[in-house]
Parts: sequence; structure tokens; C-alpha cells
Amino acid sequence: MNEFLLDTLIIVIKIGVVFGLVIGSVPVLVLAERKVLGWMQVRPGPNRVGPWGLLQTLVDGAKVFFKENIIPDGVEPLTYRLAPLLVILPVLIAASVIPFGPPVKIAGREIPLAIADFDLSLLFFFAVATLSVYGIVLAGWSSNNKWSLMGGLRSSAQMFSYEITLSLSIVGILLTSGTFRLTAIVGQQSGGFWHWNVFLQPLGFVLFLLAAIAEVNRTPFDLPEAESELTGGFHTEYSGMRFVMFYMSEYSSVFVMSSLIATLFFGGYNPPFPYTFGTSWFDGAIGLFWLLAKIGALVFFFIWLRGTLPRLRYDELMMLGWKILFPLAFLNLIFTAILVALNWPGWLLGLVGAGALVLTDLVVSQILWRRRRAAG
Amino acid sequence: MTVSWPTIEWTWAPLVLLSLAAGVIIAGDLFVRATRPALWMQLGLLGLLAAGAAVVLQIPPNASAFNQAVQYDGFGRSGVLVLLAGGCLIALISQRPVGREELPAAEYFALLLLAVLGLVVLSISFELMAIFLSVEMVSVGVYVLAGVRRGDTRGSEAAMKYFVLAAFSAGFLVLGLAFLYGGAEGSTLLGRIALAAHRPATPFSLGCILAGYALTLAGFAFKLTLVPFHLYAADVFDGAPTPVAAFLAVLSKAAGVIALIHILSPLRVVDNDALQSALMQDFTGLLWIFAALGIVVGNAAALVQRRIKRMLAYSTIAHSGYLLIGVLVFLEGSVRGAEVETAILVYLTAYVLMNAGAFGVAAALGPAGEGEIEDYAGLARRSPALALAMTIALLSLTGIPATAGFVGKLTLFARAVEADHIALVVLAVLGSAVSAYYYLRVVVYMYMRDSAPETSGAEADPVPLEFGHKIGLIFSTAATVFFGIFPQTLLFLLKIL
Amino acid sequence: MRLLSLQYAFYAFLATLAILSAAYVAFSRKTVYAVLALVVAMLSLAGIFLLIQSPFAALIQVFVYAGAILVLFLYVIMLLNPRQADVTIRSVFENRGPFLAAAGVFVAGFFFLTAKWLLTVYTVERFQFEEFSLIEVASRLLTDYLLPFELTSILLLMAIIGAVLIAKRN
Amino acid sequence: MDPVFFPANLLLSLVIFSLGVMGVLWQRNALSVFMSIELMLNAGNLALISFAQRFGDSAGAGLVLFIMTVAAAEAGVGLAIFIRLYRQRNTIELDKAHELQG
Repeated sequence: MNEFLLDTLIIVIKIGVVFGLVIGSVPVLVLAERKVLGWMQVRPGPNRVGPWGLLQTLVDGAKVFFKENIIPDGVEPLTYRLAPLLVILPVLIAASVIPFGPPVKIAGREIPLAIADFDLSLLFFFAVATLSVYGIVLAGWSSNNKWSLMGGLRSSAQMFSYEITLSLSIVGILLTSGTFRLTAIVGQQSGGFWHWNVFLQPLGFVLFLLAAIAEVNRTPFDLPEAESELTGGFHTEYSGMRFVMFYMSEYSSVFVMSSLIATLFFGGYNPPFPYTFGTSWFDGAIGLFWLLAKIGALVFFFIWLRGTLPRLRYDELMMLGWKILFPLAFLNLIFTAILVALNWPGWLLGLVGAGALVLTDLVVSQILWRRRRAAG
Repeated sequence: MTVSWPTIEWTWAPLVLLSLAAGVIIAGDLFVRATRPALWMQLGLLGLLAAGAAVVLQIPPNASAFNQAVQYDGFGRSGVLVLLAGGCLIALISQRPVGREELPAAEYFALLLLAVLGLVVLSISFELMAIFLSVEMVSVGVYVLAGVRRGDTRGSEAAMKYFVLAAFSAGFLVLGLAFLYGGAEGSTLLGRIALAAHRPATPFSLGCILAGYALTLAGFAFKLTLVPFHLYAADVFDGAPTPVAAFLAVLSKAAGVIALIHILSPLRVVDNDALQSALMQDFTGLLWIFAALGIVVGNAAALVQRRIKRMLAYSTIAHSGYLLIGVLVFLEGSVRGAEVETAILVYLTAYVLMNAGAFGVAAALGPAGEGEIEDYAGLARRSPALALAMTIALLSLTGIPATAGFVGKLTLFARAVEADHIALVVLAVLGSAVSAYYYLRVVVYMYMRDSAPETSGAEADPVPLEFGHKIGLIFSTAATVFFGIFPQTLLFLLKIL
Repeated sequence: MRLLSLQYAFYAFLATLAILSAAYVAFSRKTVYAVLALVVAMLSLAGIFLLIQSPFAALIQVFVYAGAILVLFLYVIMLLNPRQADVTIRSVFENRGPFLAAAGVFVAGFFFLTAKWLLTVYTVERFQFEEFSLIEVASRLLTDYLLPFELTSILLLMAIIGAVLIAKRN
Repeated sequence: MDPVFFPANLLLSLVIFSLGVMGVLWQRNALSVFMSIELMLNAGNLALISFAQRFGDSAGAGLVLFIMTVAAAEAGVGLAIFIRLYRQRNTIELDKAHELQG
């Protein structure tokens, strides 16, 4: 068979699988969120449709699918229709660089389990992921609604404020690993959980996690869809399938962001204890299992946060982003650079990072406490 | 990976000192509660003087770094000193507007210092990227400083105009430097570009270099207010705060001329390759046209202006025409390069001093000094010292003997006569004669007309002046006269420093 | 060979897209759509950078230009309430006539000369595009280009101070 | 990889540049003018990268970064100036704000 066609076929299959995984995760995540929240709030959650309510999201999806697609008067027709696509596409494209397992050997050819594996894959992720801001701003603008416009601006301001922290806090990892290639970063974390980057960059991890939560608009940073106090934000005027696309983009970006966090900080597809089975496709499956397990744990953490924390006020959100997280990410970068240049061993690096984390936690909580007390 | 501590690189010292001073001012403003314009001005002066001292004491002529990307050749090094001195003068004459008009003092002086830093880099860097970035530093500084005056639409409009045109010219600069980079086969060093210009590897690379120079010249023409690109100048000068206008008129133009000489130096005709010199004649021809147009249009337009800053703006267009004669003579290579460079330096020194004096008086007078020329009526009675300073500055700008301006014009035009540019020199002298009319008109108003009756009551008091402002005016006026009477001292200073 | 012709096809597509969207930016009166067209132009240029083996340039083109600068444009347009008013520079440049004429003549002249010089002397020759690793780029940036690199930091500082100073309400 | 992309890139860069210049001269809206200027800068970027790849200079991508920095700085300050002017026109001089339409 023609080499060229074969390569193309493999890539098409991988694209199908990854996109299927990301899109398919959405109903699972929605159901999981409702179930877990129910459990945390000591109520049953969805339990009518199917065994234990498992089919609830499917039914919801069917309902939305058959809903009338309302286009309000006076919208900008092109951008109004384009915006939901512009929000969800970058998430899907960004997912293409996540390695879902170790390279698999089938019929004598080695196939990496990522759609794209190249030198700058991490940079690619960020470059593409930033583009989803356009969808949000345009959705708000084209709705011909003052509140939607303000909601769009609010969300985009939030996104690019936290993007800075997001990209600064991974520079520490780039310094310790010396590469932008995600497969290489995962490869360096193989051989047991003590090699994971989270122990090398504790402060960087916490900053990245917080910024990532804000970036995917989850509680406590979910101002974009604060229906009760902020009129639903940029997607107020959307309904039916287009609204579902915003919904889907939110959950799939949770999934993709969790997979990036797992890849960068928790060893990606590496199992916590080193073992291999020798058969490469089986190793690949095991790798996928571990990655999904880590993603599951992170998603659970996201839901837990939603069940626990109240929403931040907008000025608090901005203060946290610019005055606390951004300088900390900067300091983390500088300290990591100095320690890497001085050739300190990894465990010392991790210890310094953990110490810095505890210290900043104390200082920040002190400041916040005093401020609140001063405010009365 | 091991760390080796770097040795002190003195060629960086002026840059580090300037940015350090700016950083101290910005950071200090966070901690000092009250606004302290005088303190920030003194810190800024300290930074400028320290940078100057570093150049004089620690950097020998022809010091270079980064593979010849930074060179303190005699011209650039003296140019840095002139620019730093000019920076000091502008910091001094901004004290009054900053204190009174509620310009934000700390940010003003910090941005001024950083813009001066851009000028310094512009005159010592022999690498296109650094040149481009420093041009942009100056531009960004000027946009902000021009538009920052509180509640002032004219300032915002000036900032807007300057911004749109400067960004437009930056577009030309970018494409120009891309082509120069391509012509030098992948290098941004001016030395490599000179090599490629004299011994082009292929005709294509020569074509790239020439196209690059055409575009770069277009970009620089905006910065130097050469004539078809000059239309923004009067509006920007008129709308911007006076010291900022002085910065734009004097320092950025001086640094632009220095950088233009450096950038064009690869095109200097040294050997007689037929193709090459034929193509280079296009450039000298272009410069000839620019110079002539600048002299004619600048002087003619200045004649009809009624507002003092617009008049000064058009007169600086004429002055850049004169300066361009120097650049042209340098480029043709028939006169020794060092002599032309000295002539240009002398002219630039005089230009900085006399314009600092003129703009300094305008800044001291406040809103009245920025308005119509009629507002200067009777100034000699109200404030004889200011009127004297203004008179000396204007005489020097005209080029009356016994002033620095005369010395500058004399040396520059002498070089041009040596290079057989009689026509241009005649044009320039005629232009100077015309300029006497509009410069001296202000003197006539100051000494021979009484102030308008309705304002005489309010402005009868002598104008009070801050100490620093006074120092700046005294220094620039005294130096204008001193260098005019003893021109040898200026040459001597340029040689020993 | 097939790969090469595929690349030609991609190139033709991207170049056409870039030119069309650039023309839209230059001549359209609808600012919001113009920003979107500019994004398309930048992305297609990034695609061309990829085709000539310069992925780093392509990615920072997307990251910095499309992801940051143009978002700022869009943001400002939204802030200025795009449906009714825009900042028009007609009233700022009252006398556009002479400016336009002078600038147009000079631009046309420069463009003509540039194209003439370039196109008359270019000879086709074979060469190899080569991809540089990020490490090479970075080490050049921090040694040969250290001075411009440091200048960028100062420039950005100036821009931050300036933007805050200008845009803040009194 | 082949000799065709390079001259085509130069030509494309010149075309985009001249489109940008025409846009600056044609447009009346300051934001559109500024966007056309961005087109010019991008044309410069394209030429720079093409030359860097043509002559095998490893710093080419870094040079593009410098130009993007300049574009970012200009965008920040320039858009701030537009906002300030708009605000002043809109609130201070209503007659001018009216004549701004169009």
C-alpha cells in the first residue's frame, strides 16, 4: 500500500479517536458533575432515566437537539452563527498535541499516540487555545444585547489576564525539562511517581492549576456564566444547539485542560509505579488508562471545588490574577532559573518550591484577612 | 550547566545607568506619597550626568561590543554626549510645565529618560534590530509624553497624529530592514551590509540592499520631518507640551541624523564600481531633493505662521534641510568623512543649545508662551532676562555671527562648498536670510511692541521661575554665546571628551 | 513529488487567502469584520511560515499576533461601542488632500523602484530550506542579539507605563 | 525545499505591504488605519522569515519576535490614545463627536 495514503489514513483515524474522546467525554462529565454534586449536597442527583440515571444526559441532549433554534432580532448574522464554532474549535485542535499513550508498534511501524508530536507542541497548545477568546467576544458582541457584550468583554478580560499566569507558570517546567515537546516532557517523568513534575515545581503547579480553572471558567472563577448576578454573560441570547456548543466547549475544555495538567505535572500516561508488559499495544492501552484515571481525578477535584467554594467578585478575581498569581509566577520563574543555573538537584528544587508555596499561602492569607478585617 | 559571572561591560554602562535611573523614579513614585517633581527631575539629571560621565571616563573612542553591533566611533560617542547634554537641558526646562500643568511628574521623567536611552542606543548601534527598536522607543515615549497632559484634547490629537504617522513609518522601516537583512545574506550588522553593498554576492543582493535603503530612508524621512513627510510636525509641536516638542524637535532629530549617517555609511562611495556608483547616485540625488525641499518649504511655511510653536516647527524642518546637506556631503565621499562628521556635530551642538533656549523660554511663559507670536509683545519690559535669552536663541537660529548657530552653519556650509554643492549652499544661505524675517519678528514684538491692553494687568509681573529652569536657560544661552565667540573651544571639547 | 505538489496547492491557497483578507482589511469599513479578516491573514501567513520550515515563527505569529494583539484590537472596538461611532481621523487630519497626494506619490515611487530592482535581478537557483531548533534560535537571541533583546523589555515597560498613563481616567 | 516559495514569498510580502499602504491612505477610521499598519508590519515579517530561511540564518525567527514586540507595544499605546481621544471627543466636545460619524 502506498506509504503516503497509509500515513494519511493513520492520522485520520487518530483525529477521529481523539476528537471522539474529547466530545464523548462531555456527557460523561456532565453526568459526573451532577452526580457528584448531588452526593456532596446529600441529595440523590439524577436518578430517573436509565439505571442510576445514567441516560440523563443523553435525554437532555435529545431535548436540546429538537429545541427551536431562536435567532433574536438585530444580531449580526454571520458572527452570531460563527461564534459557538470559534469557541469549540480551538479546544479540539489544542487536544491534538496531548500524548494519550506511549508509542505503539503495529505491523512494524511505530505510531505515536498523539495526533501531532513535534518540537513545539506545548507552544502550539497555548497558541491555539488562546484563540477561543474570539468566539466569546464575538458571541457577546453579535447578540445585540448590552449585557451580552459586557459579559463577553468580562470573560475575555478574565481569560487573557489569567493566560499570562498560565503561560508563565509552565516556564519553570520548560527550564527543568529543557524542551517544548510534550512527549519528551512525559518521557522524562517515567519511572515512578517521584519523578513527576509536581514534586519539582509545586508552586508552579498550584499557579497553573488556579489559572487553568480560571481559563476554563470553572467555579470559583465562573463569572462568565453567573446567571444569578450577571445575567448569564455572553451566551444569554443563545439557545438550542448553539447554546449546547458553548456548553460542550466548556466541558471539553475542562477535559483537555485536565489532560494537559496530567501530562505536564502528573507524568501523563506513565503509571505511578514503573512496569511494562512488553507488548507495545497493551502498554499503550495501560498508558491511556492511567492518563484517563488522572484526568478523572482532576475532574473530580474541579467538581469538588464547585461544590465547596463560593464565586469570587470580579474585582477580587482581577486582584488575584494580577497582584498575586502573576507576581508569584514571575518569582517562581526567576527562582527556578537561578536554581537550574546553579545546577541544584531536583529534590532541593521541589523543597524550595514547596517552602515558597507554604510561605506565600501564609502571607496572602494574612493580607486578605487583615484587609477583610479592616474593611469591617 | 555552569555559571560564569560576567565581567563589567562598560559599553553598557550608559544604558544601564539611564534605565536604572528611570526604574528608581518609577519605583520611588510608588513609595513617596506626595508628588515631588523636583526630586524626580534631580534623579533624572543624576542619571543623565552619570551616563555622560561613564562615556567620558570609561569608554574609549572606538570601543565596540557584540561583534561590532555596538560601536562608540568618534562621531557616535560625541553624539551621545551631545544628546545627554540635550537631555539634561530638556529635563531642566520641563520642571516648570511639569510642576504647573499637572503632568504626572515621575512617569514623565522616567519616560523621558527611557526615550533618551533610545536616542543613545540609536547613535551607537550598528545593528538594524537595535536601531529599529530604539527608534520605536523614542516614538513610544513621544506618543505618551505628547498625549499625557490632563484634560487636554489638543495633546491627545497631537499624540494621535504622531502615532499614526510614526507607526506608518515603522511599517516602512520594517520592510526596509528586512530587505537590508536579505541583501546582506542573513545579517543585520551594518558592517556586513557594507560588505555586501561593495562586493555584492549576486545582483539580487544589491537589489535587495537598494530596495531596503529606499524603504528605510522613507521610514527615517518621517522621523526627521523631511519634506514630503513633514505634515504632522507643526500640529504635533503645537499640541504637545513645550518640552516634549523640544525633545521631538531637537534630540530625536539629532539622533536621527547620527543614525542616518551610520545607516547610510555602507553606501558611501569608496571605490568606483560602475554599477554600484550609478545606483548610489539615485540616493545622493534623493538626498539633494530632500535637502532643497526642506530648506524651501520649511522657510516658506514658517513665514506665514502665527503661532510660535508652529513657527519653530517649520523652522526645524528648514534646519533638517541644512543638516541633510551634511549627510549628502558625507555620503558622496569627496570630503574626508571625519571632517564632515565634525561639522555635523558642531551644527548639532549649536542646534541643541539654541533650540533648548527658545523652547525653554516658551515653556517658562506657560500658556501665553505657547500661543500666538503677538503674545510676546512687551516681554522685554515684563521680563528682560527671558526676552534676552529668547533673543539670543533666535539670533543663533538665524545664524547671526558671534552665536553658535553661525559657527555651525559656517562649518557645515564650508564642507558643502568643498564638495562643490554651490547651488545647495546658495539656497541654504538664501533660506537663512528669509528665516531672519520670521525669527526677528518675535524679537521685534518683544522689544518694540507693548503688550495688549487687556492682558497687561494680569501679566505685568515678572515671570517667576524655578531654579532648575533658570539654570537650564542660563546654561544654554551662555553656551550659545560662548561657542559663538570662541568656536575653537567647541572643537577642542569635542576632541578631548 | 506528490508531497511537493500538495505543498504548492497549500501555498497557493494560503497566499490567496492572505491577499484577499488583507484587501478586506485595507478597504472595508466594518471594523469588527476587518479584525476578523486580519486574524485570517495572520493565520494564513503563519501557515506559510510553516511551509517554509519555520514553525517557531508560525507559532509566535499565532500566539502573539492573533492571540494577543488582535484580541486587544477587538477589545478596544467593543469598548468604543462599534455599532454607532468610531474614532475617525478625518477631523484630526483636516487637510488630507496634500498629505494623500504627497504620500501616495512617494509610496508609489518607492514601491515601483523596489519591485523593479528586485525583479530585474533575481535569478532562480536551487537551495534547501532548513529548519532550526528552538535552541539555536534562542542562543542566537541571547548572544548576538542581546542588546535588542534587552531593548524589547524596556520598550514593553514604556508601553505599559504609557498605556496606563494615557488611558486612565483623571 | 524548492526554489519557488522564496520569490513568491517576496512578491506576496510586497503585495500585502502595498495593500497595507493603500489601506492607510484609504481608510478614515483610525482603527482601520492602524490595522492596515499591522498588515505592513506583517509583510515585513514575511520578508524577514523568507530571507532568513533562504540564507540559512538561525536567528530569523528571533528577529520576527522583535518586530512583534514593537507591534505589541505600539498597539498598547496606540489603542490607549484612541480610547482617550474618543472619550474626550465624546464627552467634552459633542459637536465634534457628531461630525465624527461617517
